[in-house]
Amino acid sequence: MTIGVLVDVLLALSLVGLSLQVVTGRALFRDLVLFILFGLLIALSWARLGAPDVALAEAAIGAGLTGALMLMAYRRLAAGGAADVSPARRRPLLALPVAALAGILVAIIGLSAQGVERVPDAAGTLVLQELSATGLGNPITGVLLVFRGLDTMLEMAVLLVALLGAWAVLGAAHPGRLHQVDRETPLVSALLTTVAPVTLLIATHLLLVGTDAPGGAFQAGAVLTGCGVLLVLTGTVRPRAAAGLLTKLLAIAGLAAFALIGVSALALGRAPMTLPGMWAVYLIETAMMLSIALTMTLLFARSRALGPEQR
Amino acid sequence: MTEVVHPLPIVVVLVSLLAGLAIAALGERRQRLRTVLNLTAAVLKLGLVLWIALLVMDGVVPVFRFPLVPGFDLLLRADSLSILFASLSAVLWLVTTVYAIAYMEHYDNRARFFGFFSICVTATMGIAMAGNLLTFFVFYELLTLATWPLVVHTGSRAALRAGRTYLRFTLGGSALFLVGLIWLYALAGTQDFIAGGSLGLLELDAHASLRAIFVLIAIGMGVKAALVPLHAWLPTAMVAPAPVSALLHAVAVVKAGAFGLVRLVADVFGGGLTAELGLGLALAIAASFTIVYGSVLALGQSDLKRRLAYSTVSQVSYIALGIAIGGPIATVGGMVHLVHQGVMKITMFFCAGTFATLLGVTRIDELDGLARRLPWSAAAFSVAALGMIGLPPMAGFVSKWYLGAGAVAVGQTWVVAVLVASTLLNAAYFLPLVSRMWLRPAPDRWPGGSQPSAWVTAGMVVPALVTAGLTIAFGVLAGSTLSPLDWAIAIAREYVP
Amino acid sequence: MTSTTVYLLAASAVFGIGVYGLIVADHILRKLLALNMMGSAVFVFILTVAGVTPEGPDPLAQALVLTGIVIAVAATAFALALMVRMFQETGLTSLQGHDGDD
Amino acid sequence: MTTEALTLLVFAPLAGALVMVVAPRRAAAPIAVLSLLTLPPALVPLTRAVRAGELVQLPLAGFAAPLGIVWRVDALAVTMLLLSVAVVLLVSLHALASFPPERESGQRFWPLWLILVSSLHALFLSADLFNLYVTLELVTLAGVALIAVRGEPAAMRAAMRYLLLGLMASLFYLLATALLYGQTGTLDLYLVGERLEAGGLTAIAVALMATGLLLKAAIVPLHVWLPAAHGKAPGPVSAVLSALVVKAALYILIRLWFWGGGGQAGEHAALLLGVLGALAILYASAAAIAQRRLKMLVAYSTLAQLGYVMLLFPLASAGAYRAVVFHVVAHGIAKAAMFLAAANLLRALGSERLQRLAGAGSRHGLDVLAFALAGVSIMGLPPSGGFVAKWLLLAAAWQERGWAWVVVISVGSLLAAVYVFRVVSLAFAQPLREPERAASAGEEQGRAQLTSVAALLLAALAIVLGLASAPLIALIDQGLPPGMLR
Amino acid sequence: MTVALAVLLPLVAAVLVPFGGRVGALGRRVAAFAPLALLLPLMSGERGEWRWVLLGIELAVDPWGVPFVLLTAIAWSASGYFALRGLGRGSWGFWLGWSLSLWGMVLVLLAQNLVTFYLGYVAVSLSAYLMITHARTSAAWRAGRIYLLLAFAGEAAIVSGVLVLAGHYGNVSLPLLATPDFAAGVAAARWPLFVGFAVKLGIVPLHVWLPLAHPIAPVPASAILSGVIVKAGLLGWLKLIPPQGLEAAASAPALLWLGLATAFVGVLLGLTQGKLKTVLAYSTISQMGLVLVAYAAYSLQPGDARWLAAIGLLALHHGLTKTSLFLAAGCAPGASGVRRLLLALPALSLAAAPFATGYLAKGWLGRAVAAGIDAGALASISYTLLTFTSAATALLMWRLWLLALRERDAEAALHPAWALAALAALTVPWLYAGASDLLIIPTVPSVWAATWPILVAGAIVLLARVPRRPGLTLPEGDLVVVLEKLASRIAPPQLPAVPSVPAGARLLSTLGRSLAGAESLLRELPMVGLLMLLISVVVWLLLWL
Repeated sequence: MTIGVLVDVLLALSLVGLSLQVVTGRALFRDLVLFILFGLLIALSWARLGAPDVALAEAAIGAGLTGALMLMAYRRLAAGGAADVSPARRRPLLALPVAALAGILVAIIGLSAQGVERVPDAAGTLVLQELSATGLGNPITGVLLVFRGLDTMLEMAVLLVALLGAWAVLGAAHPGRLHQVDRETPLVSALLTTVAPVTLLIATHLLLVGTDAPGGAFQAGAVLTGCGVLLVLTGTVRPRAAAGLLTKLLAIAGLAAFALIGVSALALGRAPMTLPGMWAVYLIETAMMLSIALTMTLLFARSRALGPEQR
Repeated sequence: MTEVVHPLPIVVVLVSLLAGLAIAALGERRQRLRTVLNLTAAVLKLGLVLWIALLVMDGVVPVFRFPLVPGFDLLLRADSLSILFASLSAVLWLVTTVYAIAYMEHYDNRARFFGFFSICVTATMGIAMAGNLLTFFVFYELLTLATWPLVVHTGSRAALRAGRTYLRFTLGGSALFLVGLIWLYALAGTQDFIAGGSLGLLELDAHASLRAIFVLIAIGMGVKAALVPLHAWLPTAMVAPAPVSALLHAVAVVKAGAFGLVRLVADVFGGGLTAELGLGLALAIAASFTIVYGSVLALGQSDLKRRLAYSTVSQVSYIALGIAIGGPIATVGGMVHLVHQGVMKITMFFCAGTFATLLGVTRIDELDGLARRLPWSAAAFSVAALGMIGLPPMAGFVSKWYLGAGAVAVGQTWVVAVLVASTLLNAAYFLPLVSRMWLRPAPDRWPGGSQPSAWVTAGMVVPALVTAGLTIAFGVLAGSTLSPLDWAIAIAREYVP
Repeated sequence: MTSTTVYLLAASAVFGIGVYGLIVADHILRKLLALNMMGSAVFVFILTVAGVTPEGPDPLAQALVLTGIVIAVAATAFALALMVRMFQETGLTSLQGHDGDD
Repeated sequence: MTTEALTLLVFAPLAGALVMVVAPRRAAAPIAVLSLLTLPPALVPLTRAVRAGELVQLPLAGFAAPLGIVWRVDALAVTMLLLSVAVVLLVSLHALASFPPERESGQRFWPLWLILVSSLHALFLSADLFNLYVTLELVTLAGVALIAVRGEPAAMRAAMRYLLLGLMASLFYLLATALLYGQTGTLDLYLVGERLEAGGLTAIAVALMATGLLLKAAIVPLHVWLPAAHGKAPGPVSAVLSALVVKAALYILIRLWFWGGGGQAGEHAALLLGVLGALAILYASAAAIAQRRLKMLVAYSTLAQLGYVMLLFPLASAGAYRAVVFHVVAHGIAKAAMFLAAANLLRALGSERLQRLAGAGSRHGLDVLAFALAGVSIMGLPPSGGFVAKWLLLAAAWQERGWAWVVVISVGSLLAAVYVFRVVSLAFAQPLREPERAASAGEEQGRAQLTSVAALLLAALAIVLGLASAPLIALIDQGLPPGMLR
Repeated sequence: MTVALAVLLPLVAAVLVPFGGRVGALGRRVAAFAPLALLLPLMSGERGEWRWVLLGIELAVDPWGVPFVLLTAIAWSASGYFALRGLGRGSWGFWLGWSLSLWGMVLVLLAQNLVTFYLGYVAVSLSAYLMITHARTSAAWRAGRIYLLLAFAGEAAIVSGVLVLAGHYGNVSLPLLATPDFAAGVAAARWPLFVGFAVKLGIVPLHVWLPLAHPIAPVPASAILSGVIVKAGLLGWLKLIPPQGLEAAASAPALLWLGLATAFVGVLLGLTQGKLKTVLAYSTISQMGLVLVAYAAYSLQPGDARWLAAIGLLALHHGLTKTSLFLAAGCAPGASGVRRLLLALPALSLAAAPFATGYLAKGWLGRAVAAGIDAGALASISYTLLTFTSAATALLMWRLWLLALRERDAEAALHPAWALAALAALTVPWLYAGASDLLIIPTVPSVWAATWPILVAGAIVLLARVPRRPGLTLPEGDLVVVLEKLASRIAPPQLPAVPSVPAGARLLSTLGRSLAGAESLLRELPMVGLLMLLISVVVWLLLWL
């Protein structure tokens, strides 16, 4: 057993331990924090497994963004005075059989998955073989945009549905009643002035390298979302009641660009979802990044639109 | 007999369907147009049926075929047996429509009522012309669905309860019917109706299965034909308006069941196979039991319509009895009773409805002296009652004659005892009514009723007189060409050469 | 025992724990936490089960996981929005009890 | 032609949704109508090709199976698409009135609605396990959002429950996908079917996937979420959820089982699925009878009707396949009609308590008629699509000597009669009081009539399906699963 | 044409009588004298055949049927003439019954096939009810009920027999039934038909309706009921179960004893009665016993047309005589000497006094029985007993006489119809006998044989001093009263039974009600399902085994 494996084992054990804590814990806020920790450890595992793209995405989205959304929701509940009204009740009659069954399931899955042997001509191998034809250096981006573009496009649709759905259930309540960090606090203003441009830069970088190296629209979008979240939290931008045309356009940009280009292939006599060239990759990636960022920020802010503070 | 592809069968079916839809769509207020439409459709249908009858008399069997489910066509085929039932329905429908227009004068939701009324005749026509069991089943179910709204028309608690009971029985029966149908299909494939039975030709060596199939389908039919103990819905359904009762009892529902039994025995299994499987005797016993049981129960009813209902239970089984006994003569008896029971029973229900509407008379002990107020209706009722008892020269006698003689001819003499018992019981529960109406003094005040216009009164009395006239005519003129009897004999010749 | 196996087993375990949490937990937020952990476990599982190519983990699997993560966050975001609105309307953060169907 | 047709089926509604998000309100209605009206023409070349015996395949972006995603259209897919387009068009007619696109409610509703349609079509076209996952998620999310679109508390609770369970089911499915990919190295369903070998791994994969799908399809006892979700959703949404969305999960299950090698799980599993179906039929029918709210009753009826589909697994014959697919279509149409009618009655009466229905027959005749006609099909009475389906299923069960199934089917349709007639007879009952609401304005009245017409059209279609079943059955027969002989 | 006229005239009358005014009056006249139209086919000898009516109608006068036709034509028209007085517009029910029963009687008389006969028979039976209940009193209702009950009991037996015959031969031509080829079917139908017709004839113990119905009906109706309509039963025997072959001969003794018993029982019961018409009714029962004796004797030599003619003669004699006696009962027979004479002569004739028509008819009866005794088929004592029936009849006539003397209401006018009927009773049988070679030339032994029973009766009257009032009075209808009491004990009438249902039927209705209780249980949902399944399973099982 090498050191690496030992680290892996420790990591795995912590994952299991954390998840147990989260599930069985009593204090919701603490468990939320533990969940974010869990996300970070997962990201670490990704890195250990040699999947930097995923690690990046997990850190930014799985742990960061999800965690932020959860915390925000928790605060909203707490503001309504109901955060911890229902600590996990002990219901052994339910819990014990569920636990037993889940355990059995885990055992079956774990044991049978041991037997999996990699198929030599698996689709993943084919991806590597066919990658050169696409002009992309990063096989993952190749899969996401070229080989299985439809998945990605529909994923953008999922995002749009989440946004539209959230708008639909937004209700008549005033969009923003957040407890806001005081912008005049020195630290905050410093943060704002430095972090915002930096994140923008990182996002652009991630987007651009994504074609050849770890990174891409998702990660870039997540980073950009972080910036947006910050702006919202500091009140630099404020939620608005009605979405303007720009907001809407940005929200659909990723999906629209992908769909438009995907369909336009028909005009060229190609199969739909065929990308006409690298420009299309960049265009789609950019549009997706913007859409993701805007969508997630809006979801975070629970609002239809964002804009500078109005006097 | 040559089969010719012809649109007439489907046209006949569609005429009333379209009329029904149009009537329902017209809405409540267009009363005059509705009446015109009703009568036009009824007359048109009668004309079309006569047209088909003429074709059939020329030896042409019009056929309309349309694929329904794989292996089974929606087959409409107007053979002579179809014509027997179809012409009965068409004639009685016209009469009932006239009656119903008058009777329903003060009811709500008439557009709905007449809409379903017409759809009902659609189903009946489809049943008459069905060329195979599946087609039969389709229209059989349509009939259930179309009659249910009529039964619950008033929407009262009792009506709804009756509707529920009706559905329990009919849908339960049809479930078994369907299973039998499927089984038959699995066993023998597609089976179109053939005179003399299609199954007999196959020489299947599956007697147990065939028996089971017969029983299943016969239960399905037996529910509508009100074979005891599947009859309990019928008396409950009496809460419906009188034209509906007339319809249920005389033309559509019970008759459809009885007609189905005829088809099942004569056209699917065939008399020979039915007898060979021992099913004829079983059915005959069931029918006989029903005949006696229904009559005994009728005797215990003090409500006029309920008494009539139990009488129907008893009378309709004559048809099943005739077909179950087998042999040429009894078959004629069964088939001709299809028509005869129709005209007789519809007369009685018309009259019962008239009594209730005009005088508020619904109970038997309220009938005293009624003939003084409504002599024509009372006369019609009496004629029908005497016919029911089977007294010559009414139509009922002819049926009884053929049934009894047919049973004796094939050695089933015990059937005569059943017929005699039924005759006695019929007399016991009908004659007192006749006697009360004519011979007892009238009360000072009638229980209720309304004083509608002369037209409405005429619309209720004349149809009963017409059918009463038919009751006499079908008996008196039984020996003449084109009488129902003559037609039934012609049919029986096809089946039992 | 390779690290793949370790993560595979861990993923299975977390999946099971997630299922347990999702079913047993009362608070919707906690259910969502469990759900997200289940998701993470499945993603790890995808990668470990798919095996490795000479150039690292199966790229197709990685792409799938990326897609999955975005879908998960989108669904979570919507679920949270729904939860908050529901809380505002009903004051409830749990799905226990009747739906008001008599 | 087929390529364009396929593209249109998915992208037209999607484009409609996107344009509608950004377009001005007054343009919303034309956009919706336009994007939906492109769908029927798209089905023509597909149907024609499939009827000609062709397997329409479209490798997206030009990459064939193991590498890329392939849209594959056989007779089953075309059947589902036909059902989908028919239901969607008529339900949309209802939605045009109940969610006027130019109003706020319509603005929320229509983009989600169109995306739901698009994703359903993508689902029916797809033959890729992961792509199916994505479409399934999309369908679920859009469905949940639509359930909650009016913001009614009860609807939101139902939506929440549906969402949580749906997500869990998706994860089960995804876990199984991972196992299958690991074992076969491909995500293409057909290739998986070819490469899959029997064994523990396959077993657990199929089990997980089936369980996930069963939950999404709300098969008893995994059904708890459905009644409330379908019962509380707005009318058009309930209609499409019951008619199409749950069917989508079953569609995947059938694909997996008979095309994707899932059938290797063996007879016992198939039997279990069948038993669950039987349980669904009996239990849910009984539950439907016990309901006191109209839409809940209809929702339970959906549960019961879904049970029939499950009988395909133990019977596993060409006859059963034909029957079940036909049933899916027949039930889809009838149930959509029923939900629309129920929604109309609910709106008109102001309450969905069954007791309030008394006398509705005379005042809301069209809706009651639509409900009753749809009920005829649900009960499996002729002449209706439901009858043909029941007939085929009974015949198939009989042929396979599945007597128990015969009994279940028969009893199920009797129970269906009980709950359908419970409603219809109440509608015929004498009204308790006259709670006549104030006559609504002309425009509202027009809308109400449009909703009734939509319900009635669907109900009529459910009946017509019984009379014109032959072409559809021929189409279904064209694409029997491999190994099933006609 | 003549046949059609005879058949249709009563129907025309039936249509006319319910109307008021002149139409009704015309109808009543037609109804009263329509029977005379029967004489037309008798003279023309025409056959009427209408195949298209019912199952085929065939009409003709049988070669042996002449006395029956004569009887009907004369007795019925005389009664009709009588009825025209007193029964006007208000009694259209009576007239309807009158016309229809006449119509039926004509059909019965002329029937040449099964359906025709049955049609006529039913018409007679049913429409007689209208005449019986004409009085609308509770006694009339009771009589009507019991009449209907027994009529339908008879009808049940008859329809069974008719259907059996029909099953064998279809709507058979009746004369054929007397031929050997048809013996099998006749044998099969024999007993039900015998019993059925016996009800009409009032053979003991099926006689109970007669003493109730005949007295309660209006006088002319009683006259035809007793004089003519009961003969329909006899016609039934002769037409539908003509005696032929060994089987008939074998049963002849039993029938003979039954006939004698009826003859004596009728008289004995009659002696206990206190009303004129009731006594006459019992007399009819007694006389019908003699008819049965004749039938039994004829059964021994079925081929011998003489005995058949003798039966006809007996019927003719009794019918005319009884008609005149009943008409007498409507005319205060004790009011004047002429009336008493008009009463006494037919009464004596009935007791077979010498030179009277009874002497003629019973002489032939005696010869028939004697022939049977000679052939060794009958016990010799039967002849003696037969002779004693005359004595018994004479006793009964004495009783009648005593009762008649009380009827002195001079207000009741002497109706010419009575006189005519009496005249016919005293002459027509002689004329017929002369025409058909059946004359009995009175000889001293035969006159003595006819006289001594009357003397015996006289002796009994004198010696036993039969009081004016009988020592024992029995209610009218004897047995039926006992039965009614029995029935009412089993099913108490105070129960809310369906009104006007005969006592016996009350039992059935009680049964019906208890079954209705089971019905409501049957309607319940689980029961429905259970039953259907149970039936399927049980039948299925049964068929498997």
